[in-house]
Amino acid sequence: MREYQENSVVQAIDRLSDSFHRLTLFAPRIAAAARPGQFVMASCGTTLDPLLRRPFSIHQAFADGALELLVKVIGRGTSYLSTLRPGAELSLIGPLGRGFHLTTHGPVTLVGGGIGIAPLLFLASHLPTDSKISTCTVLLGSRTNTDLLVLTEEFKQLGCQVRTATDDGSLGHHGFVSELLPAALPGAHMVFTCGPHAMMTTVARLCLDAGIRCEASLEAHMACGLGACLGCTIHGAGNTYRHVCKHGPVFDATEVAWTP
Amino acid sequence: MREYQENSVVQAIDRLSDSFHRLTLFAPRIAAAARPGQFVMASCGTTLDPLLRRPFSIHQAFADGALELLVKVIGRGTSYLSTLRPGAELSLIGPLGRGFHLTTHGPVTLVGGGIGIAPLLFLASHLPTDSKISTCTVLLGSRTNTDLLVLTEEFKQLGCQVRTATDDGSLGHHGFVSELLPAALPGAHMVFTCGPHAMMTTVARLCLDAGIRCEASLEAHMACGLGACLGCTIHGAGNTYRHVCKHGPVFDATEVAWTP
Amino acid sequence: MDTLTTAVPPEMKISLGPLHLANPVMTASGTFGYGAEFSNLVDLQRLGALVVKGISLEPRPGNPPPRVVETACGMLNAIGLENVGLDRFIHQKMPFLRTCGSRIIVNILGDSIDEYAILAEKLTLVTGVDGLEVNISCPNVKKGGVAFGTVPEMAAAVTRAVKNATDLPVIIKLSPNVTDIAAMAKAVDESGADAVSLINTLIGMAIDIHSQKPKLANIIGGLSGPAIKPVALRMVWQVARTVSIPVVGIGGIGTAEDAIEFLLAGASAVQIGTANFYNPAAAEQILTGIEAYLSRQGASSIHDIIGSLRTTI
Amino acid sequence: MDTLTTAVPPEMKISLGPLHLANPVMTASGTFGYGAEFSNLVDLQRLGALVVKGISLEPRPGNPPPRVVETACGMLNAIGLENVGLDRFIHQKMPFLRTCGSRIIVNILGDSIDEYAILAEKLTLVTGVDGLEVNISCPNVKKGGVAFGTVPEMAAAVTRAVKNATDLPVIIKLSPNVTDIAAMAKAVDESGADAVSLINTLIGMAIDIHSQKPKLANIIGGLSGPAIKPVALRMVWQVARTVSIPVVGIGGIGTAEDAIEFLLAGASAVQIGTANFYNPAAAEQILTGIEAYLSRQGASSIHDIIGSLRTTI
Ligand SMILES: Cc1cc2nc3c(=O)[nH]c(=O)nc-3n(C[C@H](O)[C@H](O)[C@H](O)COP(=O)(O)OP(=O)(O)OC[C@H]3O[C@@H](n4cnc5c(N)ncnc54)[C@H](O)[C@@H]3O)c2cc1C
Ligand SMILES: Cc1cc2nc3c(=O)[nH]c(=O)nc-3n(C[C@H](O)[C@H](O)[C@H](O)COP(=O)(O)OP(=O)(O)OC[C@H]3O[C@@H](n4cnc5c(N)ncnc54)[C@H](O)[C@@H]3O)c2cc1C
Ligand SMILES: Cc1cc2nc3c(=O)[nH]c(=O)nc-3n(C[C@H](O)[C@H](O)[C@H](O)COP(=O)(O)O)c2cc1C
Ligand SMILES: Cc1cc2nc3c(=O)[nH]c(=O)nc-3n(C[C@H](O)[C@H](O)[C@H](O)COP(=O)(O)O)c2cc1C
Ligand code: FES
Ligand code: FES
Repeated sequence: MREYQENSVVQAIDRLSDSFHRLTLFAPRIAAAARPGQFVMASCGTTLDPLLRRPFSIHQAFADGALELLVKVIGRGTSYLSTLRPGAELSLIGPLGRGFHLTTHGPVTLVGGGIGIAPLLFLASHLPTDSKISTCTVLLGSRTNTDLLVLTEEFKQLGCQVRTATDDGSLGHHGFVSELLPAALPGAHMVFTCGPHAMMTTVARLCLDAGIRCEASLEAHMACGLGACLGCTIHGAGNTYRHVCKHGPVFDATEVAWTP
Repeated sequence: MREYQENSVVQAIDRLSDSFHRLTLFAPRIAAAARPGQFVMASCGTTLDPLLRRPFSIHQAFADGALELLVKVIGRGTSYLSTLRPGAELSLIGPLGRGFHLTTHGPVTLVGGGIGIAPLLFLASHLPTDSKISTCTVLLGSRTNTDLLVLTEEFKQLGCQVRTATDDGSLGHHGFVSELLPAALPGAHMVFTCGPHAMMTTVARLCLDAGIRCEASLEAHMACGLGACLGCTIHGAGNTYRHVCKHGPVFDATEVAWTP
Repeated sequence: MDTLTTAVPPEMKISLGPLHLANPVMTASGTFGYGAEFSNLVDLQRLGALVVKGISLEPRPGNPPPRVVETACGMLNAIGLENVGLDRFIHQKMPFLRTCGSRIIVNILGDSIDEYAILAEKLTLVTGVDGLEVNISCPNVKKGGVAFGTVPEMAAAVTRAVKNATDLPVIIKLSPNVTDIAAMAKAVDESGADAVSLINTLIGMAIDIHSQKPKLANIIGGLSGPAIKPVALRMVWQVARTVSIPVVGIGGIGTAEDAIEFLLAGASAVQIGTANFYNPAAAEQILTGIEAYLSRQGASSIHDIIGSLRTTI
Repeated sequence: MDTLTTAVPPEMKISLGPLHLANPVMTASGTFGYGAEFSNLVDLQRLGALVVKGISLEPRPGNPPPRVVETACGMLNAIGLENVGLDRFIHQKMPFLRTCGSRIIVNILGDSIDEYAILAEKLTLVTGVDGLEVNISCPNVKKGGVAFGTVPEMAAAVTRAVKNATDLPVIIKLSPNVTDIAAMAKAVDESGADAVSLINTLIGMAIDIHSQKPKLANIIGGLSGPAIKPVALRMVWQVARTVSIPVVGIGGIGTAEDAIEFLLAGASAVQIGTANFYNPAAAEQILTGIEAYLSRQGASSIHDIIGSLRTTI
């Protein structure tokens, strides 16, 4: 496990929808070391304001050194990223944190909500081949259909079965993506989830109740991403604090206190 | 005298030399009100760092709303300006300060050193016509020839007689531009100067000794440019403080304490 | 929230004791000159109040240059309290200020308690002066200011002297360069101040590594701007919990969001300082932004958010 | 200056009393974990010293989240001094630290003078510990810390207790949240400290205007980063003129230029804090940059610039 501070170069930026941009970066050292569920800390500017790096899940990493991030614009740092043009430099630190466990044998279900879909594509393309890709079910939820269209195709190309839900009913199920899970649970050996905390809470509860192992990728505000500042705390099971950047971002659902 | 806070739009940016960039902005309200020797305060970034605006002399202003700045890259703010592309917005406040007096009748001499040449082109193109443009002599000095070539031509096109000096002797006189002044003084009714403080000190002294009226455009670090912060102080004659943004930037040479 | 609520604009009036303002957005002393400097860029009538550059009995030349330097998200100034002095202020600056349509608060400073009292007394007679803000905190002048602002007893003494000398509303402006800001505010409250304003600048320094000299001729100066906002907000919150008089929040406010943070922390009004330099439109934008926020929150009055920070402490 | 000067690298060794460092660039407590966190990104051997996260006698869980928030050119933290406690520090963290090739300074904190003394005594016996830095200033824990760092007599008492308990070099780390930093430093100097380091964080606050709650669960937190550099530099300059012991400058240092400002102001060494977060390469870049500056200045030793600020005061 090695981390790198690498000046990546923007190769492409694609506006997938109003909200989502996909950045393709050339970051060979990080791309080579990256594993699904890990993240990078990106410098979102060239001045001291904003000061801190922002965490982004690794959306894809390729052998040719390309590293992809899926970015949803929500504030100053993400706006800056959405304005980058090919050729621009972007300083990254990564790959960071503990990723998903890829050791499962048997059908898996991926549940992604909104920008939480980002790490799931990298995961879907690295599931162990002996778990048979055809037994990967992906449940994707978002606000509206435009956010999902491109991504749905990409999961399908990996051989996953995709079901969708949208808040406005414009694609698939009209409602929360977690409402699709009960039907997808029977037979699943493991569930991986990333998305809004409330969604993951529902997913985790359904899995725990059904006795199915579940891993969730959590978020917290981070200063360092390296385990040094102790800033990225969440409430862990058993009245403990866990640090998202080091103990996570991927936690076994049993490690998290889902109800504070 | 009105000032405006105007979101100008970059129309063109020309790299005149390694050091000098010319920004052509669309800023119709400021351009219409601008007079030679006045300046603008420009926001050099889109975040809170750098925080303060930077002062720039108005290099040219045209009836079609175009406003030109000549920018020498020396730090973060000016670097930012040099990276602007057509279409970008640049917030300006201006026109500010007290410009040159254009009431002279008779031959004038302009002495510009380095980036101090910036306000002199606007001045040269607005000298009263009854002073006969053919009697405008311009002495230009810079580090090396490349900084001067374009500008020399533009002054010539206005009908000025141009003499040059370079530190490295690559164009015209090998040495300080102020060394060209003694030969140009006889017959001059007025001298206008802008450039490094040491150069202007020499120019002012030569003029004062010869009894020729001289106006100099001074620099000081500024927070507001509006006369409000009282930060842009220089030592004035008679043990006073003067504020560059309000009493200047153009001062009569007799108003300034040239030897603090 | 998203329903078509009534178009009645929220109530923006606030009071600092006997001083009634149309809205809580003021401009801070030393950052807005004597008002005229901004008259082309700002609609002065929209300001809740305009606080003028600090005035002393006699004119002051101020410090030698350089006087200002930029820092990370902030600036240092060592103006040295340059000002035209009381007489020229009254005769040269008040005529414009009387016509500008905003409440006028005169910021005063002195080297002795007597000087503060005389300034207060004389300004009471000047038509158009709506209140006084007493600067006991300026770090730039070697004698005077500093001591008053860092010792509760001395701050109390100035407050009493000024209050005795005037029937104008009196705001005491506190220095942040103290161990216990609440103790300072309490002393001033108990001595009869009508309101407190805070913070003045933090004392800072910058060095030019090429010349190996301080960047300010005065060596040290006052730090202002967004950099100091977290410290200012913390102090305003501490003071608002301590005193019974209204609090005016100052320090790094550049946007409506910033201003609302101070209001939630307990400030009844805010002052915009350094932001006037980098964005003269700031004060007006902040006023508009607060109104929009209140409407979005479904609040009918600015008082609905003053001090309404939700904490368990 | 521009001539081909000798290629002899400048002398970078400095001493903090009995503690000798290969160079003046240290990493600040709480911003560099226990060293291992940065071992892939930083050549730890190049550090003058590595100061570990503050250690208490017993492990501490720290504050509830959220614990960090970004501010203009800075950040607030309310970690609440989470740490593994003395025993786990010795057994789990020291083995790596002993091998990392850098001087190790252990930052300690306690709720009582006794606790400081016990920590000092126990750490004296631990192989590989080169010095102690005593945090008397952390603003995050309700009891303990704060008072020690704001009252000269209490700071003096802690200093004496720690000095009596150890023969390791002792650095006392000062809080900036005081009226008179020089008085604090003087008290600590006179009580036998080998060096002082400053500044710890300024107390600040931030509010989320949408939820109307503080952005930190602890409400207030410590402000660090470039925003505070001017205040830190001013305090270092004041302290260096006051005390006879070496001063370690801390606060907003992110570049070699920043570090050189502190050295010119009188610091014998510097600590890099928040910059490690946004640029892990900072400490190494700063070291290289100081060396280059010395060469450009034609200086043969770091001591040629320490305290060499040119002022007329
Ligand atoms: C492990 C991890 C992986 C993530 N992966 C992705 C991803 O693949 N794509 C994506 O678009 N977003 C992702 N996020 C969220 C992303 O980090 C935030 O959207 C981003 O930091 C917002 O920055 P901003 O400057 O645009 O917003 P602002 O609100 O202006 O940011 C202010 C501060 O809050 C922090 N912050 C705000 N929202 C979040 C958040 N949700 N999580 C953590 N910090 C936050 C910022 O980092 C910054 O320090 C991830 C977060 C974590 C913790
Ligand atoms: C009235 C006036 C007119 C000017 N006209 C021009 C012009 O036409 N073209 C041009 O290229 N430059 C001009 N300058 C100088 C220009 O303002 C500075 O070069 C610029 O501010 C440097 O900013 P920076 O961020 O690149 O440098 P930095 O050194 O990073 O700036 C740091 C701070 O110092 C200030 N500063 C640095 N140098 C100067 C300086 N020489 N004068 C004033 N403030 C300074 C900056 O404004 C900023 O606040 C003028 C200055 C004045 C006062
Ligand atoms: C250039 C300048 C001059 C100032 N002059 C005064 C003054 O005369 N009297 C005073 O009480 N405060 C003065 N201040 C302090 C401001 O009023 C304000 O308290 C401080 O700048 C913090 O607010 P800000 O961060 O919004 O600027 C001055 C500040 C600046 C930047
Ligand atoms: C996240 C964080 C944790 C910190 N923890 C400690 C600590 O445990 N002990 C201590 O003495 N200082 C601690 N500090 C203060 C720093 O060591 C340093 O004094 C301060 O951050 C100012 O320096 P900077 O601006 O370079 O960060 C901490 C700072 C931060 C940002
Ligand atoms: S972000 Fe610093 S410890 Fe996790
Ligand atoms: S720059 Fe503010 S008064 Fe001149």
